[in-house]
Amino acid sequence: MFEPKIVCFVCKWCTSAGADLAGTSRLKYSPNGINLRFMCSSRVDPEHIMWAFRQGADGVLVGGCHPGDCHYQDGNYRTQTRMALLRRVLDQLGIESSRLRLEWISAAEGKKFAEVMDNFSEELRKKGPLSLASKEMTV
Amino acid sequence: MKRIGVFVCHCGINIANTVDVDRVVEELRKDPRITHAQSYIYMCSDPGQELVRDTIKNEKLDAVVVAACSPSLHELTFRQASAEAGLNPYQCEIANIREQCSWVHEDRERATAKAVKIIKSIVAKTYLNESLEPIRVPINRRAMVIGGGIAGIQASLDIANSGYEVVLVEREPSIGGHMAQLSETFPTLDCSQCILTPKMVEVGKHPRIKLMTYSEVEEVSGYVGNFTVKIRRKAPSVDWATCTGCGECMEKCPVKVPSEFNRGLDDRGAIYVPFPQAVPNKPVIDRDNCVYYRTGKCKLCESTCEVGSIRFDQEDEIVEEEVGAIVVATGYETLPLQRIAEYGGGEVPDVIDGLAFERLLSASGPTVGEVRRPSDGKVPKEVVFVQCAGSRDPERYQPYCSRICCMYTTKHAMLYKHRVHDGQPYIFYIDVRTGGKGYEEFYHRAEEEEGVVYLKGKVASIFRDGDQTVVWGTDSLAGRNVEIRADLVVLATAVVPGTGVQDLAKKLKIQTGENGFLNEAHPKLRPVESITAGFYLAGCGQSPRDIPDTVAQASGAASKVTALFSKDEMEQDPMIAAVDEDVCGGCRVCISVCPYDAREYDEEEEIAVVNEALCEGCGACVAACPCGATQQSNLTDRQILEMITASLGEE
Amino acid sequence: MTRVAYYPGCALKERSAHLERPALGAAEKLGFELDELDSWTCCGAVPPPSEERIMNLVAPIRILKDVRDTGDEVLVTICDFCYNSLKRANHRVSTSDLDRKRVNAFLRENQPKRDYLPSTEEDYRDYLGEVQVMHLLEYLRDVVGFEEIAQSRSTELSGLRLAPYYGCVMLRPEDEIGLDSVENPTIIEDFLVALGAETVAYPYRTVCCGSYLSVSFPESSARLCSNIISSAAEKGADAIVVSCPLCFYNLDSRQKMISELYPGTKSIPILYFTQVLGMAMDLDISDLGFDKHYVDPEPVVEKALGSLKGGGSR
Amino acid sequence: MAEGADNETTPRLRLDREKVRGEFGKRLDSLSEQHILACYQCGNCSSGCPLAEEMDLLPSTVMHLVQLGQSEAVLNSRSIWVCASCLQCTVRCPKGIDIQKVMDVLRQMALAEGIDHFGPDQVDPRNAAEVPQPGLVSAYRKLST
Ligand SMILES: Cc1cc2nc3c(=O)[nH]c(=O)nc-3n(C[C@H](O)[C@H](O)[C@H](O)COP(=O)(O)OP(=O)(O)OC[C@H]3O[C@@H](n4cnc5c(N)ncnc54)[C@H](O)[C@@H]3O)c2cc1C
Ligand SMILES: Cc1cc2nc3c(=O)[nH]c(=O)nc-3n(C[C@H](O)[C@H](O)[C@H](O)COP(=O)(O)OP(=O)(O)OC[C@H]3O[C@@H](n4cnc5c(N)ncnc54)[C@H](O)[C@@H]3O)c2cc1C
Ligand code: SF4
Ligand code: SF4
Ligand code: SF4
Ligand code: SF4
Ligand code: SF4
Ligand code: SF4
Ligand code: SF4
Ligand code: SF4
Repeated sequence: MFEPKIVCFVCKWCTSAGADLAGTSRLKYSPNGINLRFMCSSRVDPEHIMWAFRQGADGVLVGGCHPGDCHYQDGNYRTQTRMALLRRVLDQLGIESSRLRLEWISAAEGKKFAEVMDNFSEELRKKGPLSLASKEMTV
Repeated sequence: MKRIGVFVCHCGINIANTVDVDRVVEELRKDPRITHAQSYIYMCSDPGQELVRDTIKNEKLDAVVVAACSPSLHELTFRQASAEAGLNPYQCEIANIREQCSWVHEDRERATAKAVKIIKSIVAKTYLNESLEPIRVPINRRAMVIGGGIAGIQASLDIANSGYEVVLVEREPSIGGHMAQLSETFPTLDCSQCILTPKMVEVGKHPRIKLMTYSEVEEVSGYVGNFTVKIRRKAPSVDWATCTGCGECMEKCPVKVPSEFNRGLDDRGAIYVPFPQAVPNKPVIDRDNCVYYRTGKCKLCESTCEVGSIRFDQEDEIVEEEVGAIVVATGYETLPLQRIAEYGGGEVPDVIDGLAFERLLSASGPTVGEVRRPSDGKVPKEVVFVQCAGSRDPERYQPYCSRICCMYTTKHAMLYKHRVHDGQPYIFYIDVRTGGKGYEEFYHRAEEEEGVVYLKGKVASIFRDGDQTVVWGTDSLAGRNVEIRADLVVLATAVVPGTGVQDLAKKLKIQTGENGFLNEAHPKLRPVESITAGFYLAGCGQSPRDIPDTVAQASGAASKVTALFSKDEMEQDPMIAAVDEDVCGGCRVCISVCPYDAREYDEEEEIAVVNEALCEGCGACVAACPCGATQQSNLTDRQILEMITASLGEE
Repeated sequence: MTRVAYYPGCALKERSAHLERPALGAAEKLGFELDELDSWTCCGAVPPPSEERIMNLVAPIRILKDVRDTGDEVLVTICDFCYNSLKRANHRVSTSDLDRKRVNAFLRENQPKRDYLPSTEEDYRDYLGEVQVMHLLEYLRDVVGFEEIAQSRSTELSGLRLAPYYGCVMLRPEDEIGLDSVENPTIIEDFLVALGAETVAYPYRTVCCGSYLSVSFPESSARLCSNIISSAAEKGADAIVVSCPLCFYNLDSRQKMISELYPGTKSIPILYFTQVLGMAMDLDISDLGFDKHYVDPEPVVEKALGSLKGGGSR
Repeated sequence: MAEGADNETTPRLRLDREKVRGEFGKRLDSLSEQHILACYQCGNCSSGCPLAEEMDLLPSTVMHLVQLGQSEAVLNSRSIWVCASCLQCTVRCPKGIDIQKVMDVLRQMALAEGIDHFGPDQVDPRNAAEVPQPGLVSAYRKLST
């Protein structure tokens, strides 16, 4: 069966801590994603996401703190705007924008992290691999 | 070539049961960038750390990756171990294969593959890591306190008594804040002035406290440890250096304006001290109301003053103070009666607010402590108190609970009973909140011993009828609407942030919440710090609270300040933004995104620069920079791209 | 044989004789005698407060003073109502100076002529609350001891599932009665277990049966009793065990009305604790007064004793 | 009480100090030896009262109205007669108020004012012949003058 590859950009304070909680709670979820831990989701540059798709990612998750909870005040709002813009570009490039997910997952939401990973993996499984044609376009 | 060693932890069975650790090591050994790879049963144990140290030395490693549990657990452990072996600690990184791999997966095959990818992505990053030094910032061990209520007074005294200098900036002519207005304080009913005045005097005389009343903060620049604050010292029109505080001038002044301190229950002159126990006890001229300033004639005060201290031509002064930490203790105001139309909108003379009632109860107040109503000076026999006036009403007024009014209303009813034995107090309430030591007992006393009538329900309207003030409310416990023809009505108006706090917060670059109160860094774990380093919070400026809580928080803020001052310099994480001068085009996008104002524009070089002391390392500017001129130390774009590639593994 | 002063109260002499008779018999088997006072009056039964404050104390205190004057230190009573009024009056006299003075002043002036008591005014000694008022259950627990009872019983009541019912006045108010915890009493349970029976837990054991509302609002009492009975029955009780004549009446005789008003309610026998004791002590079944029941206790008695030994209910 | 006449109205209660701290409360306090003002309306008395379902005013409401000096309302209530004196409220009141005793005093006051009267004549004679004496004695003492 096709197993999608997912790159997860997670902030240190919320989403990565949430993923840690999923671990200490021994929740089980699909091992399709690899977490890359940044200080803040606002460090994520659209360039990084494009690169991930080009390098073979079938999906990208950006995880940050809930609005208002950003450790750096309003970093996540910036992320939100950037992601919205990027989605439009993705669609133009023929990459379904649903392959990019933005989720607010707090340090207390281990369960949510697991659910998101399962749910996103399943969705991408259904979608199938990101086609090469579109990968070419992003180059 | 950089020599990297990778240590894979079994964590007993915690990792090894799901991740085939031996296979992981085997895979890693195939990677040409990895010099050394091995596993060990418990990396964090003493022998585990010893292994890291020995290997660093024996294998001459330049960097280390420990694949183990979450970095939040042992990053520090292994960075220290690396440092002990002579490695720069920032050359040590953690790959999380426990919380984010072995514990959350069951398929051994896939978990093992994932662990390899996780480790390789960290190796990719580490390969490009630079050796960094923590940023050291010197600390100016001198504090500023803004606001001279009980919060500011307590914080100033605590800091000054710890041996540091304090600049206390108060907007009004005297310190004291609202506590100076209170009569007796719950739940012990000690006289507010009696416990406050000695502290005010102590502030006034303290050799390490520089008191600046009638002053406001104009501008703040700098960062934690090194602030420069510009303060406007408003002209009191009196030379305080020579003024003896004799008060003759005030006697002579022909002007009568309602006294703010006494909540308009009596008058003061244009030259005045707010209250007799003021510190400093020196008058100011209220230029808006002074006859001389308005018409050019009068100067009665000047001719009265024997020492010649009146200075009509005195001008505001701007002074600069250098401090390392700032405590914000700006306190509160109460919702104006005018805002509450259904309760008379401030038009019904015998409807007053809680602070006015405090003045009526106060022995030093306009009625010398006798309860007399404003309209005709009669002693009121039926007094209605209305709690939650403008609080807990998200639709029309303030959404939050003001937290102190339940208790002070109970106190008011009780003190009223002490003054007017045959009078009857009624309290309309939604809940009676008594969450403090001795508070519930205080409430019971009011009900049981003082015979206060408690009516659960809101008051619908208040209006005047003859010389009475009619209150229409409900008694939800009886299931009946009620009417009381009162002689006096006291509203427990909502506690709101002090005026001008928003402006001040902007100047300080600290945050306010949706209700305008100052925001703490974390409501539970960092309640006395602002999110911005170097700013501390105390008192009602943060949220409504009573005196015990205010004082406790002020002492908490003071101890945070003294903790900061216990060091000569601060160490800060060096993973911050840096600009490549050659690449920067000077577009200033970074300046607009930085939440900490750490980005400045260098006019001369026409590039943007980073203030290392202010940068918190969020990376927002790095992602925003259109030409890649800004990079984050040890998390550069190149590192990130390498990490992405490594995390995706080979096809 | 140990002897202890005993106050029966009006109910036990007539309508509730089957509460008293087994008690007297069982006491004898347990080696003590319930020695009825030579002369006694009504205990006053939950009188309302009056302006003079002490009128409601006069009857019980006169009784207690007589007990003291005859040289007794303990007074046992069986009926919960008598127990409540005697014990509360005693508590009041021991704790309130004013009430003590007043009631003694009154009694001094209105001393009844009793040939067996000294009658001159000079001989009047203030009653200070010296007598200890004990419920028979309390006496069995604290003086005789439930263990002793367990050893002396002749019949094992094993297999019998009994629901203790405390009602209201046996335990309340706690600070004045102090017989057992008002929220979680165990004295009847412990007593029944000592007799070898099983007890049934159900939530209504301390909820009032309606007491004297039986007189003024019988339907109210019926409603309350239907709750109690249904709850006990649902938990599989063979019978409910009571110690108060009014409880007995409301729970037993009211079952007629209950079955009319609440047709679903199961019928369940009501037993006095003394009857259960009597069975365990092998008293003659005809002395247990099972004929005074509205709901026939035969099935329980049979379950307890195997077969009906002699006599039996109607 | 909504079933009453269609045009029955409940006017605003007029509260004043004569009413709320007048003779009624004082007399009640003194007769019952309770301090009614200690009640803080927790409702514990009501929640445990086995007769609450049959009362027009919950025991705690009776206490509240007494605190407000509303003698008419309580003395004319059904609740004071329905109370079985079971003492459940009394043992549970967190403020140590003997509510049962207050009920007793209210009954006495009502009887004294001739408000409600329950006499031996109202007892079903068959009932009277069977009810144990303490029941009869209590009923007569509490419910009649
Ligand atoms: C009617 C009433 C009765 C109360 N009774 C009691 C009681 O009995 N017991 C009790 O514990 N609590 C009581 N409280 C609460 C008590 O008043 C507060 O807890 C306490 O005063 C808070 O002190 P503070 O220093 O935080 O604020 P404040 O007293 O408001 O002091 C703030 C100070 O900061 C100054 N300031 C504001 N903005 C600036 C600026 N921009 N620059 C410089 N200075 C500035 C103000 O002029 C003021 O002097 C009562 C409150 C009210 C309203
Ligand atoms: C059910 C419940 C829910 C709560 N929910 C919240 C919530 O949602 N939000 C919130 O802000 N607060 C909540 N709280 C309150 C919160 O638990 C407390 O505010 C907080 O835990 C108090 O911390 P503490 O350190 O003062 O006391 P504790 O947590 O009790 O710590 C005291 C420590 O001292 C140790 N100790 C005691 N005596 C000695 C001794 N003689 N020698 C050595 N050690 C000793 C104890 O073992 C203990 O470890 C909740 C409380 C409860 C009961
Ligand atoms: S380093 Fe972490 S994973 Fe390894 S043994 Fe210690 S706790 Fe477990
Ligand atoms: S200004 Fe002059 S008159 Fe006024 S208080 Fe000062 S010394 Fe006295
Ligand atoms: S000059 Fe102004 S302050 Fe001085 S006395 Fe006249 S009005 Fe008052
Ligand atoms: S403290 Fe009491 S009176 Fe004040 S807002 Fe809160 S509930 Fe209302
Ligand atoms: S990394 Fe964040 S805090 Fe630092 S300069 Fe950039 S935006 Fe400001
Ligand atoms: S965003 Fe980049 S290019 Fe623009 S000023 Fe900042 S560092 Fe320079
Ligand atoms: S004594 Fe009366 S009011 Fe109290 S619980 Fe019993 S029935 Fe209810
Ligand atoms: S239990 Fe006591 S305090 Fe509570 S409502 Fe009843 S009388 Fe009042």
